[in-house]
Amino acid sequence: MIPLSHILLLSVILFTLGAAGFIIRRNVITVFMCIELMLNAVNLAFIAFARRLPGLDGQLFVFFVIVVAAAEAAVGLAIIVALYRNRNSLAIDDVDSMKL
Amino acid sequence: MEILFYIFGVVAIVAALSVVFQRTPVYSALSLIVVLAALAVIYLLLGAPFIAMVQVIVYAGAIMVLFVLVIMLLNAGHEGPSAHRAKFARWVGPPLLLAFLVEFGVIVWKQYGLTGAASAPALDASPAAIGRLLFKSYILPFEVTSILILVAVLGAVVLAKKQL
Amino acid sequence: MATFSDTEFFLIETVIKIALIMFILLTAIAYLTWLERKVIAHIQSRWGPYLVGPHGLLQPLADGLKFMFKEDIAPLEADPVVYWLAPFLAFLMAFLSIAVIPFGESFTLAGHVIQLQITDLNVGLLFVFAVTSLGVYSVALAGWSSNSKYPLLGGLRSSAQMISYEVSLSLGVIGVLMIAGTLSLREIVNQQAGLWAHAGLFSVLPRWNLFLQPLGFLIYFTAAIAETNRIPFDLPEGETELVAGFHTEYSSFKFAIFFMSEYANMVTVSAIATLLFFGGWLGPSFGPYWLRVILPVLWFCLKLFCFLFFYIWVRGTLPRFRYDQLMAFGWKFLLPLGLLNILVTSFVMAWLHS
Amino acid sequence: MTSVGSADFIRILPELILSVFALLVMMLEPVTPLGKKTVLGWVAIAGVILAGLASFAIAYFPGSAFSASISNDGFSNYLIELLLLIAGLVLLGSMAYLERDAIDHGEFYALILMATVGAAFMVASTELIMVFIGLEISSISTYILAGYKRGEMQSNESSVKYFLLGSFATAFFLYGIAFVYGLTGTTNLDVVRETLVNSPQSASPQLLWLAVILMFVGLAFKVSTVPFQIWTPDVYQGAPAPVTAFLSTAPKAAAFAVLVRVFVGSFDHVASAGPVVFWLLWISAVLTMCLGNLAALWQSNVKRLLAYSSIAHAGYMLVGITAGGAEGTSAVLFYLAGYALMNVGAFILIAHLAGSDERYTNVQDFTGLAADRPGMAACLTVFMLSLAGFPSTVGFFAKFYVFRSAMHAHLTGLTIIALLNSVVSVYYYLALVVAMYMGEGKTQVSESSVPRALGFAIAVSLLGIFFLGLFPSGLLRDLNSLHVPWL
Repeated sequence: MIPLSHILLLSVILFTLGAAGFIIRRNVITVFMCIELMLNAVNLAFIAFARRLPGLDGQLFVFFVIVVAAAEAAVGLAIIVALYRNRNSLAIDDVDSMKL
Repeated sequence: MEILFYIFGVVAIVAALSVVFQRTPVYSALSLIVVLAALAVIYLLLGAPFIAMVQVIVYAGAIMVLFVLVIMLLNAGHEGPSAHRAKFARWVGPPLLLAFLVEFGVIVWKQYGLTGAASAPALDASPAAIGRLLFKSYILPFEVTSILILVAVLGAVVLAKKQL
Repeated sequence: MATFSDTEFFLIETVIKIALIMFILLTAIAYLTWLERKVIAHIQSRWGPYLVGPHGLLQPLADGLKFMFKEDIAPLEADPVVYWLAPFLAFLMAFLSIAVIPFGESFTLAGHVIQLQITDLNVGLLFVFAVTSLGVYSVALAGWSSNSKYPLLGGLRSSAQMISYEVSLSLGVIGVLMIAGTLSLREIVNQQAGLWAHAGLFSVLPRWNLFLQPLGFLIYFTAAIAETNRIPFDLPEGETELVAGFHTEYSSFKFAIFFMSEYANMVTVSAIATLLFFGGWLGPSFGPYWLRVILPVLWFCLKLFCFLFFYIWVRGTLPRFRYDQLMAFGWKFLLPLGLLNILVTSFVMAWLHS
Repeated sequence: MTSVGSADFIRILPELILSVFALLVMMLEPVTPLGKKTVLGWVAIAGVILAGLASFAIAYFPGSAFSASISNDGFSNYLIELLLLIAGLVLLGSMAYLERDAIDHGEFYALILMATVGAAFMVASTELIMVFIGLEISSISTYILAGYKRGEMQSNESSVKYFLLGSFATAFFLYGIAFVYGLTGTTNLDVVRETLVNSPQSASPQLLWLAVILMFVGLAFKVSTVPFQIWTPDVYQGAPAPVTAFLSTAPKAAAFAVLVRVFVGSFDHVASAGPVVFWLLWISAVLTMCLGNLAALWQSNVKRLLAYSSIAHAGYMLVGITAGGAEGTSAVLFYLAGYALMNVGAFILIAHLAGSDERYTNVQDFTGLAADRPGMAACLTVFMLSLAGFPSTVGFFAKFYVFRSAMHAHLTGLTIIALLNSVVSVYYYLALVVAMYMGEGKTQVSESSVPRALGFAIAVSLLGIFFLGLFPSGLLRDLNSLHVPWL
């Protein structure tokens, strides 16, 4: 059988990569995709734990997370489209009309 | 079967690296789809066939399509070098995250060890079993997500439509 | 005769099955193009292919050779990786879903039970949907990577159409799933065995789901035509507006791959329709053992053929929709109808159970 | 356990009524003639009032619902009423604003209602997955609301920033939930507490700490504590002012409720997690108060100033949560009510004063307002004084109770830091007042008379501020006697 720690490590690596991407990427869409990567890491953790614990609850949580991710994607991409209409750019550095 | 986990785990990590380090958004999106597919296979191996399919149908087949469509629509091209001064977070963030990763890894390792198998008595994870649980114990979250989806639909229309 | 262990046997069996099915499918697709040209020609009072071989029977071969040896032209500005990837993705997705489609009952050979199906998943139908939903990428990416105006528009249109109709497609089959209570295709077919009992005059009819879910079938098949981008829903390729849609910039072998995947998709959705609504391979079965193995496969192929013929017939008869009409039809008519079907089905089922 | 009965539905009646009215508003939108869209606002307010009545009624049916995922107790009831108050005031304050700036009405009201539904589910649920879904409903609605002026650059930017950082935070929160689930096998907060208290060996302490920290990071983004406050100023400044009034209070109140339920309710009782929770809260309380107040000193934009002030207030509330226990909890709940009244009042008044398309939001635009419009200047002054914590306003007692609870919990150092901070904060609140009364020259802000609905909302918040400022003991007594199992 696959050790739980290996699955969790995979999950943590994906989560960290997503978080790192969130910080270093500059394109809004890529940044958003990094968030999706993080959510997937969470899902993997849920599935891994669901394997170890009695009951299917962990699998159901993944189901809910996927639904939420879909809702978030719809709204997020709409926001990004509106951003592009206003500025003709997707670079996150350009989102700076308000400064200290 | 275990070997499949490691193969697809490596695929997922490589593809995730590619999501983060590709400079063209379409390549990032394609890499993310690879991650999703690899995870779907891993879910299958971990005894979650229904979730694996939902992952492919909803995540890879609908959400990521939306991403790809938006990228195509906005013609998001190559990401240039940062025009602004190097942001503080960009220098501090990755080392912090690396520390987090190592810390987390060590703790997980300590807790579950090298060999602590991720197995419980084989569960009936068929769609029927999931459905039963969903409509009995989790009926409220299930119903409430419909409000969430309604909000999302409303929001997409409000924000993206040129004229209401 | 050497004896094999179970694992070895399983491996060999699977490889042989895959090879055989691929071969048959590719041939079938080749001849489907011939059939299409012939039928359309006859509908339009023409001869169709006639010169290469008797009744043009060797025409598909000639076409294949032509595609193989034609010069492969790629646009200069095309994205190199994705431009290559798209057709192969289309091909992969089109042929992957065949893996879970059962086409006959099982038989025993040298003490091993052999199922006429590459693999039997308990979420078989979901697998088909999963793979079909990934098919959108090939279209979207082909359109984008060509870096040209018409393919991009065609790709956008086509992917929007495909994801829109996917919803109705799945809504159409949910009625059947509610009745069957399983997602395994083999199981669903087995539940349709026999004739209707206590149905008076209708007792001669087989117990196909079609009679329980006529609306579901109509929704499914309408959506399936749109999903495979066929007339009257072939807007993505509307020649008059978009040249040839997403594959305008593709030529020679890569074009052939797109072409083949389209036909493979037709076969897949027809096969699903057969399995879910028309009792799959079930039919009169008699005679010696080998005949009882062969006959179901024959019934299955026959039913499949009827669907494919219907596809071609529709193409020869109906005009093309306008794009906004197509989207309105999908979202404002087919989708509510699908929901209504589910609602009615669930009410009837609840009533019968109580 | 698993079957759903009418009692289950009664216990979520306020949320149900709000959802129905949100749908009603959306359905009435297309049939309402163009000039009469404010009617929809009144429909929404009717929904809020009905939901309020329902929440008073369900106080008589305490207990859990839907497989123990919803708890209808004094805590959730109070917070739902508070959320409804916020929603009502914001709705009243936004009708004239939408009319003036020619913004679409229907969806706006529906989104406010849905955001309130989400927040209400957050405060009422004891199941982390339900908390998560409520959080997402309220967050996604507010992302949309922040970018509601879709053609306007600042509104759009506000929405982009809020969305990206909000989703980022949600991922952390969710990862925390995953680990809590992995360690305890459940996501029900009560069961989590029992499992961890009864068998502390079942979970490795380090992994538990990580879970706690991850969940804290997620919630800290929502309540904007340092260092997770970076989005706050931009988002508050860019969003339409009535929306800012809403998102600086309602989601914050809900997130604080979850913080209390999770950290005071569940993890504080766990021996191995208690100290981690304590120091997390302690450090972020100090950082948040200091940074919020210091940064506010340099602000010239009123919305931005109030954004930093709201960060500082989050810091004060964290002091109460750090103190913990029944006293800390009731102090925080009291604070939330006061904070909501003054912040909503201030933002909707500023929304009015700022003129069409919010042209005048700088402090110097308000110079000499007292001479021109003495009534409005007086109202704004009261809000500022209350935010600063002057006696006889609710701000004073809010701070007083929180600091008192901290003293009782022997957090002398924290209390002193908090006191120093509130002294500093007086400076920037008074700067605005000084500008209004003593500034030379004519005011830029030249808005016509106050619309009736807005006037009513402001009157309600002023009344609340003075009532709670003069007679705080009644509410506090009620809050002290909340019957919650985990206190």
